[in-house]
Amino acid sequence: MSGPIIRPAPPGSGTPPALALVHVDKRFPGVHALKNVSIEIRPGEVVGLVGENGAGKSTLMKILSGVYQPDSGDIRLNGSKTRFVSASDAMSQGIGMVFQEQSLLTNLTVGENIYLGNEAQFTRFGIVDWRALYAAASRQLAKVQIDADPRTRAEDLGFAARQMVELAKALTLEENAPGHLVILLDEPTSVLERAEIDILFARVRALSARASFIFVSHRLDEVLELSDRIYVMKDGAVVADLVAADANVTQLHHLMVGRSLQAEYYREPLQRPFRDEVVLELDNLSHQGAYREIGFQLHAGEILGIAGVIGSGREELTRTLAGFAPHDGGKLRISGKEVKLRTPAEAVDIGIGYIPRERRVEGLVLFLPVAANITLGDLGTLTRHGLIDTREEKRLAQEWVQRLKIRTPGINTLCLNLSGGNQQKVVLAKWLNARAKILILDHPTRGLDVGAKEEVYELIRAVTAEGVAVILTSDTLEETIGLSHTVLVMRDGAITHRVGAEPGHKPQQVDLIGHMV
Amino acid sequence: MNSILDTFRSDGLRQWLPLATLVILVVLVGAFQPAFLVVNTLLQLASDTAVLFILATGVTFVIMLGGIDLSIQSMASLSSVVVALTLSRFGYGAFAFAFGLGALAGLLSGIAHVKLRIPSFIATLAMGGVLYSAALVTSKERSITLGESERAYLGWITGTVFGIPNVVLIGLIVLVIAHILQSRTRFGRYSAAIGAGEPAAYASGVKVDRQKVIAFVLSGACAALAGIVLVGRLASGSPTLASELLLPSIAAVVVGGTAITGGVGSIWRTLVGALIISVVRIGMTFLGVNIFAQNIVFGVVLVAAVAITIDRSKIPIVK
Amino acid sequence: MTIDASLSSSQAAKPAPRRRWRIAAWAPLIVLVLLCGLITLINPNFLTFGNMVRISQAAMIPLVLGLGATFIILMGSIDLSVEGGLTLSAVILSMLVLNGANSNAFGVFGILIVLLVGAGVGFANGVIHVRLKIPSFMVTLGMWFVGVGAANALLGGMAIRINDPMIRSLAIERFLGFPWGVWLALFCLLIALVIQNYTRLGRYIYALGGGEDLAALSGIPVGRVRILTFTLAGVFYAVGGVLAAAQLGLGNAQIGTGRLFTTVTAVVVGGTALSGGQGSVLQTLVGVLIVVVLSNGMVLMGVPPSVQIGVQGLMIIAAVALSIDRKRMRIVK
Amino acid sequence: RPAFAADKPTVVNSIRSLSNPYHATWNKGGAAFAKSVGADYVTLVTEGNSEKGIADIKAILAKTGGNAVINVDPNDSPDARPIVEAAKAAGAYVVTQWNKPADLHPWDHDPNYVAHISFSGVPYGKAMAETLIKKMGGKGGIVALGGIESNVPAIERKKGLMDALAANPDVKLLDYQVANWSATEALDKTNAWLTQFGDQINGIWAANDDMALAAIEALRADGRAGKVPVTGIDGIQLAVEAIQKGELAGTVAWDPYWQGGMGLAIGYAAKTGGFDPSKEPKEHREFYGKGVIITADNAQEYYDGNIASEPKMDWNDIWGRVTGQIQYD
Ligand SMILES: Nc1ncnc2c1ncn2[C@@H]1O[C@H](COP(=O)(O)OP(=O)(O)OP(=O)(O)O)[C@@H](O)[C@H]1O
Ligand SMILES: Nc1ncnc2c1ncn2[C@@H]1O[C@H](COP(=O)(O)OP(=O)(O)OP(=O)(O)O)[C@@H](O)[C@H]1O
Ligand SMILES: [Mg+2]
Ligand SMILES: [Mg+2]
Repeated sequence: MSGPIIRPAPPGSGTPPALALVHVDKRFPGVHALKNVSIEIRPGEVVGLVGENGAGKSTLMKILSGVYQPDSGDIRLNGSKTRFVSASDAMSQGIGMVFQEQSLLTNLTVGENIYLGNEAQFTRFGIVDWRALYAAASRQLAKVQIDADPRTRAEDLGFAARQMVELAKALTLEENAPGHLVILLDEPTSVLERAEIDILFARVRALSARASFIFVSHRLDEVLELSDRIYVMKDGAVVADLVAADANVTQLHHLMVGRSLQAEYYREPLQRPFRDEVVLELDNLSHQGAYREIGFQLHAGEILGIAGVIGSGREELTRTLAGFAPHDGGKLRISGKEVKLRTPAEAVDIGIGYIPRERRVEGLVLFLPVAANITLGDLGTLTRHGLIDTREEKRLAQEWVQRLKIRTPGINTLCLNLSGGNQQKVVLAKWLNARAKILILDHPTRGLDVGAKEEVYELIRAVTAEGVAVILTSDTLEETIGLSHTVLVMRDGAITHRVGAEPGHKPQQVDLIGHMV
Repeated sequence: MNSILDTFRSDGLRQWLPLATLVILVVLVGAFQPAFLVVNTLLQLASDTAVLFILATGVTFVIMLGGIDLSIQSMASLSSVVVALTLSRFGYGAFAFAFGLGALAGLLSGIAHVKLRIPSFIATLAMGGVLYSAALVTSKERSITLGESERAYLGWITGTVFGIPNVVLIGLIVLVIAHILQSRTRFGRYSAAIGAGEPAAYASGVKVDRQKVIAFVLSGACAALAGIVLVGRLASGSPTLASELLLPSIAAVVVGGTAITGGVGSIWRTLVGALIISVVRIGMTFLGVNIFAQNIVFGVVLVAAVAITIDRSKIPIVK
Repeated sequence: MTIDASLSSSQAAKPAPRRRWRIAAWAPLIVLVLLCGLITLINPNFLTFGNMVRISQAAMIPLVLGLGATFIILMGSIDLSVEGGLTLSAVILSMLVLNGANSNAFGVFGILIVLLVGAGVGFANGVIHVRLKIPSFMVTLGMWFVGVGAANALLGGMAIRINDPMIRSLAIERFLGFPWGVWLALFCLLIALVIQNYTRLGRYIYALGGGEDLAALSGIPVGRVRILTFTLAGVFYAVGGVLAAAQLGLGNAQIGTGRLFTTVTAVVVGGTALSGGQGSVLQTLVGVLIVVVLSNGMVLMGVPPSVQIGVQGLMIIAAVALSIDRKRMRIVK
Repeated sequence: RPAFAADKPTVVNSIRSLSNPYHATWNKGGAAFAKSVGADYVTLVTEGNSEKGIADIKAILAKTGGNAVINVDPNDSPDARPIVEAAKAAGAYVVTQWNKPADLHPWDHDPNYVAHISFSGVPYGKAMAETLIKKMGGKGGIVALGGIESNVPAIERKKGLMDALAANPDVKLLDYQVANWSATEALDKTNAWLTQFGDQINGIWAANDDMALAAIEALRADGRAGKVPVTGIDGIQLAVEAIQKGELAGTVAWDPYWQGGMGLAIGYAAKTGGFDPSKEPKEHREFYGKGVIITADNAQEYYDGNIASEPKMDWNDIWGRVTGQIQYD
């Protein structure tokens, strides 16, 4: 099934597209990722690309940037057929990419990362002039308005800052490649806050004289805001090509998912009052240099959203509750019992599940199959007489794959080969399967398509209805407010505001922002 | 052994490549030297592989987790010395004693590795040194020959059942236990998870340290068992009895197609790897390969074997 | 859908630059100094100039080998062909320069040829590893057998005495009190430092160790870097072979025995992670000195032979435990 | 008919490796003998790995159907028993050298276990120590380099050294270190000694030639080669040359050429009916061979007769170098 193909106005002039795919096909074992896809990007154009998780967006981008080669079909650069044998080949032809998953090398410095593979311009007689390189790197950082020392190691940077560095890295193309550029942005905004998003958008617009962009995002409003034209993908095929000015979110959503957006996106009618039972209680909880004197109660069935900017201490607080960094002051009580969580294992043992932001590092064992990942948090109950009941494991895994609509060739597929959104569903399945009593959700819908988000929201509602308590930190305030019973705002390590968010009495975003900065 | 078949089916043809490599090698040698394909010769080959396989099995547990155990050869030698010294006093208890000692040594290396956060390469290299010294001191630097009465205790190693040498059966028992441990227990699953992605395993609540220590304990115990089997085969103990078995053991693991970086692998692959090593070695003797060329041929064939056996779809980055 | 009026924060992207002085980075050096102090307490002869010279002599070969191995390990690979490359080089050298078995006398050209041989061995490692996608562990293990086997076949088991005065002078003649071989090793260290810190190859080696898939996305010619690095390491092993032949005054097929583990141990003791991406050749220098001083100290402190290896093991554990940077290494394998 | 039923037995030498001159020469002797009788000749190497050594021998037994004569220098003494048992089971004849358990005797495995040949390390270790002490003028300090600690020859040679020292109270053993027969380790140990003892070192005793030659190189780097006397054992070519140059005081030649050939010759004679092992006296079944002490006095002569030219051996003179039955204590 597919939506109507809506044709935009025909191209205005005879200039060939800057970059085009013509009848491109790509298969992976068990997956037909791209089916006869044709798209074109005209000079100076910003093209949005939307589609469900696994629709093939990243695959398409990787073909355009030389990471993958198409099985059949052509790539046309400025009207003439070309081939990209590798990423560096594509780069030398003026095509740069910001990858969906972070691709900075954490053991190198920021400057080294920015010019990785492009040191030649600073090299004389084989010797790299690091001063010149770092000076140039500083200029690149200034473009994205990051004032970090380029000699900082990438691992010492925060998540969002790293994303901006990646952007800076892609923007070096401006100086490094002659002629017209095409810059591919695969979900660059998913970890960014509005301020950085504005910087990014401004940069994109400023460059449009020299460059075309493809912009992938699951935040449809952003796509509408930035793009000139939008392609919609579904199941590996392009199903629509729209002029952004004429399109709206509802329409995009319908094209992607094949049904209309729920009026009640966050399922607010399903929000039930939480119970009286306190499952988690923080009493003056502190961690030096991160947060201090945090106190709140979390009840069974409650969703507690924590809002705050980076550096507000909410990251560290969630890490403490997940067992990564024990608190050093105050008290933490779980089901009335005082505890100190020294390792994630201790947290898991008392029923805490954690969905981390760095999905590919801490969320999933990429090189294990889907089934093994789903059961990893709760192998104990699958074990009979010391042996894992593999039949039961298989059944459970299949059940979760169905319930969460995880798109995978099978439960024995390595998680590595799943699309980002489907990977996130596997992580969620893991904790649902482990019947965690408290779920710590750190950006749980990051990278999920709108449809998948709905499903996740519904799932979160369902588990809270059964008494699971949730602590939520999220990409957007909207999501935080929409889902939560209670919202806490943190700033500089302390709670600055707390507000109830019962259906019908949801707080306004602006009110919260005032307490955040 | 239902799950062995499962393993085969799930990944299709590729899973069979190691075994196919082995079979081809055997047939190749047999084609030139029919005496090689005689049942007795093959049984002999299996017996001669037992010690290598047991050592390699132990180290497979550690390699799966992404570590390495370099102390196995010293442990096996020490175990042989301990058995030889205590057999007359403890009888069968001597075997249990040595076995326990192996587990203990593994426990110590494991603890040194996880608690002091010393790379396993160093921790076990050092432990190997300590064990070697211990073997030298306790044996007074000599090999200890077992007397007639002590040799009576070795029947369970040296005998045969229905014509099958007991060492082969011991190897099979180790295979079955190790296979179950690895494919059907939490320990096995956690090992694979840790080897394939330690931070994610850690965040999922896996007690990483504990699994690592268990792997070293198993490795030490297997090494001790290998030493015990050596005592049976040589009717003696000596501080250098298992010399030069370390690298072949690790090579057996890798030749089977287990990733030296961890996460991907299995015990049956190690079995196939150990057999490939034996077949190549003994095959060269059978074929009368020039003695000066043997090392070269050995090196080349091992590399070629790995080229076939490793599963690159699971090890996309070959380091 | 409302436009997400999300939060803004100016610190959001601003990392706290962390450039504080890390004591942990100096720990191996401190351990080395402590070790020297301990040995001196037990035997004051340790600190004599003569012993410093001898330690430098004992360290020169492990250092040169360690330099090559460091690059490989930084890349996340392993190289077991150290002994193969070294032995083959030493043996070929002994057959090319003035010697007791044939009438060759290629002198300095002999050394150049041997460096080429080393490069060839490394290149073969690299090409097989990269093109056939075989783990470096196995390729280099095979090359170890091949190298030693070839050396053996060349010599037929005999040893060849080296009479070339220039080669011998590496071990015997001195400059500023230290044998020329030590200076050669230091020169190699200098070259390695330049490669590590000031060339693209050096940076790419770190990049590969940090994440090869990501490095490839940045357009680094991953295969070429690997091959080049293995070739480079092969040259270092050949230099090690020249020094070993000079030191023993002969070439035979056993000249490399036992050097692999010393080399890798020294690299790891220096703090370079076997998983790649972390470490440096300077750390390897410290690691080599720790290992060499330890074994020299064993003799000087009169530790009985049969427990030496055990005591040495325990001291290495202590040294590494004291010097490991626990913050940095979340995962230790 | 299967290939192994050749009429002449295959003759097999099993040795540690071919990468050292001692065993390489052994191998040449074996090849010379095989040629003299026109038998197939096979060399096996253990590479220091007992399991490999035994497995290889079993493979040859299987391949030849037992029609083989094996002359083996077992990697470690325990290896001898399974080798002998396997040979007996297959009907092959075996001669062992150097290493075997003290309670394993040829006469308990008649007729297949033909003989065991060894060289008493004690008198020769002692002789070398005495040569050294004489060269030092009867007094001073010495250091000693030993072989792998559990090896029988290493133990015996060390005992010889100790005996000599007991008889020479003016000579002090400054230190004894194990260098595992390895030149590299010997070089490092000697270097450390030069620091520790400096001029107190008046002589160096080494349990084999490789280590002795390495010690000389350490001395050379210190500018003292030729000034401090050194002795080795084994009689390899480079050692004999070093004696001729005056850098080595002495060595003992076991004549590995003889060992490699004669071990086979004895087994071959038994296998082909030349004699019945079970009828031979014990001193022909477990005997010490004869070593040749080489010093500056006879180095040239030895060099000309054994190294410059292929040695001439009478392979029929099988008991020619018997110097008495081996004694175990
Ligand atoms: N390397 C691979 N091997 C096998 N299958 C793959 C591989 N990469 C992607 N796929 C499959 O191809 C399909 C398209 O994946 P792709 O990553 O392009 O989706 P996407 O549109 O980017 O999704 P998301 O929004 O979740 O990022 C998915 O079904 C995915 O499982
Ligand atoms: N963020 C992290 N990611 C990965 N590993 C980590 C992280 N933080 C710490 N580690 C290390 O990983 C290892 C995990 O071991 P863990 O503490 O879970 O086992 P354990 O619970 O101590 O086992 P046991 O109960 O037997 O002591 C530890 O060595 C720990 O230091
Ligand atoms: Mg994607
Ligand atoms: Mg713990």
